[in-house]
Amino acid sequence: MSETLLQTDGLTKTFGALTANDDITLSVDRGEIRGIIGPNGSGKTTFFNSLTGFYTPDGGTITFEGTDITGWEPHKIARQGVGRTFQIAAPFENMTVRQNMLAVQTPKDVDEHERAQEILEFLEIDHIADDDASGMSGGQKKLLGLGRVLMLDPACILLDEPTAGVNPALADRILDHLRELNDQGTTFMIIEHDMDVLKQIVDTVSVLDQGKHIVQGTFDEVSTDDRVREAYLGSADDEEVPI
Amino acid sequence: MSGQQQTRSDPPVLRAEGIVTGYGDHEVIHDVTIQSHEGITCLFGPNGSGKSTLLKTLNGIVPIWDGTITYGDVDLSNAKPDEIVKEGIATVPQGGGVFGTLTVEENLRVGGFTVSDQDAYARRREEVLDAFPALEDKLGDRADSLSGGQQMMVSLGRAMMTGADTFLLDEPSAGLSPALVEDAFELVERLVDRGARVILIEQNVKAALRLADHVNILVAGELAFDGSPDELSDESELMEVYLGL
Amino acid sequence: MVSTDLLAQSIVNGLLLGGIYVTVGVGFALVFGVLEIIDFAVGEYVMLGAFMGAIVAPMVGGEGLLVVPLAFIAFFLVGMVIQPFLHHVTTGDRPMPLLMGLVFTFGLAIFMRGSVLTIFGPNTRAVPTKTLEGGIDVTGIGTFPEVRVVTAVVGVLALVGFMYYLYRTTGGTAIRAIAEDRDIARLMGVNINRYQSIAYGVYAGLTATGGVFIGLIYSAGPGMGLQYTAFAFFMIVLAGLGYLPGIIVSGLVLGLAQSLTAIYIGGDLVFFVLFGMIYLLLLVRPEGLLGKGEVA
Amino acid sequence: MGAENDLTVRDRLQGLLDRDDSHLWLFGIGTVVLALLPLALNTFWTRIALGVLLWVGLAQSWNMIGGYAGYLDFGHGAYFGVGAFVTGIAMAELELPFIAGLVIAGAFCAVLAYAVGVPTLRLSGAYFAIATWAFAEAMKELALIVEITGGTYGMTIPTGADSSGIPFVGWPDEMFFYYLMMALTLGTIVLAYWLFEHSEFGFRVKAIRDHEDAAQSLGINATKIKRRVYVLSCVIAALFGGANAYYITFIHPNDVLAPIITDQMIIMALLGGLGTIGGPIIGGVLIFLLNRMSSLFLGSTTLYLPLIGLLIMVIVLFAPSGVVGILRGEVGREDVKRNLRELGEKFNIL
Amino acid sequence: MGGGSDRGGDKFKFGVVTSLSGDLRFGGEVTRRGYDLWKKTVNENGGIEIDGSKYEVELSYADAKSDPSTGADAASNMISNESVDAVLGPYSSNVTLAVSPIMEKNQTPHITGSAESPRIWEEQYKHTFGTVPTVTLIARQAAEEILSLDPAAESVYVSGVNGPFSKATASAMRNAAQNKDVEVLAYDLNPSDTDWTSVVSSAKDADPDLHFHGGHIGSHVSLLKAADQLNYDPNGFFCHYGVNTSSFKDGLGANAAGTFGATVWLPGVERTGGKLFGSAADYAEASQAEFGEAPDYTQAGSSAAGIVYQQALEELGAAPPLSDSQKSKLVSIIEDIEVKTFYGDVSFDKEGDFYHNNTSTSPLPIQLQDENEAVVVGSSASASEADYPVGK
Ligand SMILES: Nc1ncnc2c1ncn2[C@@H]1O[C@H](COP(=O)(O)OP(=O)(O)OP(=O)(O)O)[C@@H](O)[C@H]1O
Ligand SMILES: Nc1ncnc2c1ncn2[C@@H]1O[C@H](COP(=O)(O)OP(=O)(O)OP(=O)(O)O)[C@@H](O)[C@H]1O
Ligand SMILES: [Mg+2]
Ligand SMILES: [Mg+2]
Repeated sequence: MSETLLQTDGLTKTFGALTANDDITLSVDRGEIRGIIGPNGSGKTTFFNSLTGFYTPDGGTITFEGTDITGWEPHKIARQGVGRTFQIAAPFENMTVRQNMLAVQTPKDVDEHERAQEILEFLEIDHIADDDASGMSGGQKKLLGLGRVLMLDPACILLDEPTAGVNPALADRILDHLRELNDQGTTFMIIEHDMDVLKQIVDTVSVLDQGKHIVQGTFDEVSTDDRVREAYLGSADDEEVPI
Repeated sequence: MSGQQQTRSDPPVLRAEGIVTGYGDHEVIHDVTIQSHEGITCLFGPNGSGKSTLLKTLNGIVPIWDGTITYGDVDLSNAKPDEIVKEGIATVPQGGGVFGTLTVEENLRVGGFTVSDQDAYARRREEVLDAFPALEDKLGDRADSLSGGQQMMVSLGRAMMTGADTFLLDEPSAGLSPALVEDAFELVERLVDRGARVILIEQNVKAALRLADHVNILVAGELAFDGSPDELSDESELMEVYLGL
Repeated sequence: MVSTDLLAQSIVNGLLLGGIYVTVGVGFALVFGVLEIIDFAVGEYVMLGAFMGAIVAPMVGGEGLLVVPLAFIAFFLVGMVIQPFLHHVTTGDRPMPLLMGLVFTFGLAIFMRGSVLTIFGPNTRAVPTKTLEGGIDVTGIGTFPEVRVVTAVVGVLALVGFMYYLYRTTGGTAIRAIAEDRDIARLMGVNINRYQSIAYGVYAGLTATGGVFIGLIYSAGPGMGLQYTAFAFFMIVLAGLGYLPGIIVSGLVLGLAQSLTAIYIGGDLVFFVLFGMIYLLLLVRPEGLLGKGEVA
Repeated sequence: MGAENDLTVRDRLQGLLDRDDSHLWLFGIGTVVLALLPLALNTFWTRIALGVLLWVGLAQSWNMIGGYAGYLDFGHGAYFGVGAFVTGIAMAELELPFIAGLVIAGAFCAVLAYAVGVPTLRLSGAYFAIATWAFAEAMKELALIVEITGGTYGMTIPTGADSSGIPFVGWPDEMFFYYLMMALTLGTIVLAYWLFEHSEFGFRVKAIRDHEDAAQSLGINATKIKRRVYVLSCVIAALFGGANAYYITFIHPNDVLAPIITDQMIIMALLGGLGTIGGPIIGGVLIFLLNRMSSLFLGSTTLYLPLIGLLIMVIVLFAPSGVVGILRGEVGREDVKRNLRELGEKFNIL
Repeated sequence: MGGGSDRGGDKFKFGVVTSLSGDLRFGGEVTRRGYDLWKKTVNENGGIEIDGSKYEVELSYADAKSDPSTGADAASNMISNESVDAVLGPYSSNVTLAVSPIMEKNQTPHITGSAESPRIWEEQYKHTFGTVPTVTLIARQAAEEILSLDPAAESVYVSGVNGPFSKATASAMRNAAQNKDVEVLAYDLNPSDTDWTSVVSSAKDADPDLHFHGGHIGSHVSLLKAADQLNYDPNGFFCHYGVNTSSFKDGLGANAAGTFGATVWLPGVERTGGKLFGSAADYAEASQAEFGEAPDYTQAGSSAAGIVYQQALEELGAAPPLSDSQKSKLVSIIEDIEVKTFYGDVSFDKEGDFYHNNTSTSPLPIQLQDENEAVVVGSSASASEADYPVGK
């Protein structure tokens, strides 16, 4: 029996008249890779923002490792063990790549410099460690985002479209890294539009539509679900899943 | 005036020859030659290889250090973006780049900025709404309230308003859900059906390859491949290393 | 005992004072919100306008009002010429381009103020008018100073005109598009140099025009600009950044607060109360009085 | 003087600058030079050097919150002024020695800055800038109407052998203040270097500046860190305010709480180079000297004012990365040409 | 330190620290004219006579920018680098209060021809002197005379700027009214750049016979304009300082006429006269010739400060440059000096609240009349008839 790591119960977030997250109940097990999909504007990023404390939910609770973290400030949630990346890469532009890593509030007992070096090597961006972060290409910025969150050493990492705009060859490498980390015990939630990518990596997929959590299941279950095909994949009449 | 309502006839060739450029002292593009072929010319390459930069030399945002850019027999080397638009070359920037605080109607109006003839303007607006009927209801809405796919329609429609016959598209499908990715590519095809030429940057290589009439691969600021999709399929190493295929 | 006459009069005073602030705030809101220029020289355009009034009015028969159109045209042209410099320092590969604009206009302000002081000396000068003298007594309400009434009307008209231009014309739409993304606006064929220059020229012209009126109301002196610079900044945040119509509200609120404080709380407390109020309002309503500003 | 000779000197200097420990060298040499300087200067030049130190320190203190943390504090001068008045009140009303007054001023401003920082740092961008500006103006007005500051008559600070609180130093004169200012300024620079350039704390501060959300998602407590930087930078300004008050002996709200105090700090930091240690130093030296020298030596004309204005504009136009850029030699003939060409293009307005 | 003689020794060198820019630039400009005119006239006469030889006068200027720190540095520069023999003082009391301690430290004499705030004299600086009587005296005495005009005022509204000089002025005006048993309807202080319609509205509501206002010229202009705009029309306005300056007249235009002011000197007054310029009228003529502008009392007081130095140096009898001990001696001489000038008899108090202030020149109430010419009104022998109630 696997252990529940992160759980939301009736999570709701509204912006004026718009309900961006509507009563979302969902749980993720330790060691799982969970895909989150849904049409543009269905509330995926909002969901992540609520989970990580950037939005205060209008209703519902968030539980992480048995602790109720609803309404906590972002840095506390991060220190508790929920890390994330951003849909739009957010490097600290006026610092070097290494300084980006060192800025992270790491757990007390680790040697930050050593750890930063290890991670940069792991992600194969150690050769630009002392260059300015602003000069990196789009894909490298995504890798740096991942590297920074690894410095935190969180139990659970939320990734918002880690491969969007990334060259397929590089995307493959990112996926390899994720799998490796997952083998070492890290739990992931991944927002991703690329079905190819999802198929390769996720254990289960949750689907949001208009703020609601409509379906959950394995990739195959979800990709053949009629509601998903209609709301998301867009070609319910096609035989093939479009890629 | 060129570029005015003569889309049906084959548009002139946009050709960049021996382009060298970069930012500050940092050279990004090293002597690259590409041109707009009939239909869709795809531009692939790793992140940071200079695709967007090359495109921006074509639309005048990034000045070139060396080389020439011609459109038919018009020399456009280091011409200003507004002059280039008037020649009939329109851009859909990376991420769509709609003016979020403007309404859809106003986005179209800015697109038709260079069109002084009221009739031509009205006609073109009709064409855009024909192509994207979904926009009709949204004309008065702020563009940033639209979904990603709708925003892409606005961006394409806005580019069409300029009356261009050559389109430069920078990753129009990025960040879109699979249904919208399809829509986006359909829209691109529709442009071509209208007789336009398109230069298309894409990371969604598989889908883009299905449409491509010609392929360029840019690696580290140099052209690694220039040929038809069929020729590309012979280059398995290129395909694997740079396109992940 | 509060006299109702005095209360009515102080409300009139406050509203008309607000009208003065509106004339200064309108153009500034445009350059800040739309061109994203933090212009420290705003008060100096007021000063230059007032000075132009003082110097030119005697040449046109001692009528300051005749200087108004001249000041607009003259400073429209000045603004057109200054804008390319500002554009240059706020773009390109500079670190913190926006702040470089701030320093540049700070230098510009010192230059303008210092030049006027050096050329014309420190004296205060009147901007004469024969048309707008004294006030109109309205029984039961109070006295309406003619020149202040005209000023307030001009301020509000300018705002309406601006709004019309920005939201109803293609040129105005282009300016708003530039505000969002200069490069993409260029890709739509907009000559951004031209439209930014127009916007800045209109701002400079309008602010200097406001200066002529302020000269008519008070007088012209080389150091008068500073306080208007401060007020222009305060007004646009109270209005809500990027929300033009808010300028009327913030102007009137500031004017009324100033007038009522002076009469009912104490003249020496005016600015303490005013600035304290601005500070607290920002803490409570960071998106401006009407809550319609962009949160930066 | 041969050009070749020049070159080698410059090369050697460049070599020194390029070394990893160059800042240590520079700092060491600088400290020694500064310490010996008053021995070579007359009273007036000592005062000028003292003024330079004061303003370098103030610009550096602004740079902490404005440059490193990215919060444009338009009201920083308030702490300079409040520090001056608290020191003055402690000395004049409570008859405490200067050192005690200075400590009280620091403590008072720490509390004030904390109380102000908590609500104000929730604002950002222009809202923060203008809220702090309004706050500073309110403080000035307050000082003008309450009695304890002397109101609009200002306050004269007691001087005399026993007022400093430091044994062995008699009548406080320029030397005393010079070394006091030197200690404060070097202390500020060392602190700024150590905190912002040499520790994780500094990376976190910059991380918040560059992308506050991302920083928080990485476990950085942005609220706390911003507050610390704000309080620290304000306390430093207050200490300079207190020291300057005792030095100048007469303080008035219109002078020590004037908005121009803040403006100068900002311009110095910006022109020198924001968010660097060297920027405020260079900006402070340059702007202070320019300002003070021109008003003292250009006699009975105010022509220097427009010239200073012009000079600031020209620097911004041609030295994109501030005066630091000029010193680094980024403003060669080619750069100026390119700059002019690009500027020319922006005149294409028809 | 200080007073070194590394400069040419054939001239007396004076440092002038005054505010040519900043808030108090009007007054600074006026003092500059006063000092310049004195220098020019002395030098035209060949200079200051010491033991039969004449030494010309040289002025070295610095702009204090109305800023005490700058003023203090300027003073220090005068002593350390310029090696001046003496200093002519700043305009503005704040700068004076920062400069005076420097003069004490360096034991260099310092006369200000303009600062009027009583604060300066309270500090009892040994080396600082002032030729213009403190405003406490000027404003009070002038106010009392204006209150005596017929028909005698029964009520007065006192307003003023909340600044060191202005507040002292307004408070002196209030004291005058209280002394004369006239009802003070309000004592209304405001920031200098406030909008004066509030004050005018309150005053109009209170309906006083007279309106007194203490401030600098800019605030007078704004106040009187607001009064005009709001149809506020008491029997008269009394504004101090500066109703007979060009800045006031230019600022108000036609509305300037009728305003009362105070002065200690006018071109038309009869003074004992004497040294350098002869009569007040001669001085005015010289000023007109030099600057095309009639002098006011600040300018006259500044020129008089020069004359005091001239007299004191002659008494000292030492050729330039002065040594430290000669400077100290010069201070003692100035302390005891009595000199008759076009400006009036100048001597300095030796004790009390007005220590080192020249309180012997008596104040005069004035009114701007036809063609904006200021005339003395009130009870003095040379007084003209006041236009009172004004415009009625
Ligand atoms: N801060 C906000 N204020 C107001 N509306 C918001 C805000 N953030 C998100 N929204 C709205 O909430 C809805 C959900 O947005 P969200 O960004 O979560 O979608 P998404 O699923 O991540 O879409 P995409 O796949 O395009 O990234 C959208 O309609 C969006 O406009
Ligand atoms: N404005 C700029 N200033 C400085 N360097 C830049 C700028 N824009 C791009 N670069 C650099 O130029 C190189 C090419 O960037 P470009 O954006 O053209 O790449 P790309 O091929 O479009 O990448 P991607 O697929 O990630 O969009 C990169 O190294 C990038 O860091
Ligand atoms: Mg999203
Ligand atoms: Mg790109």
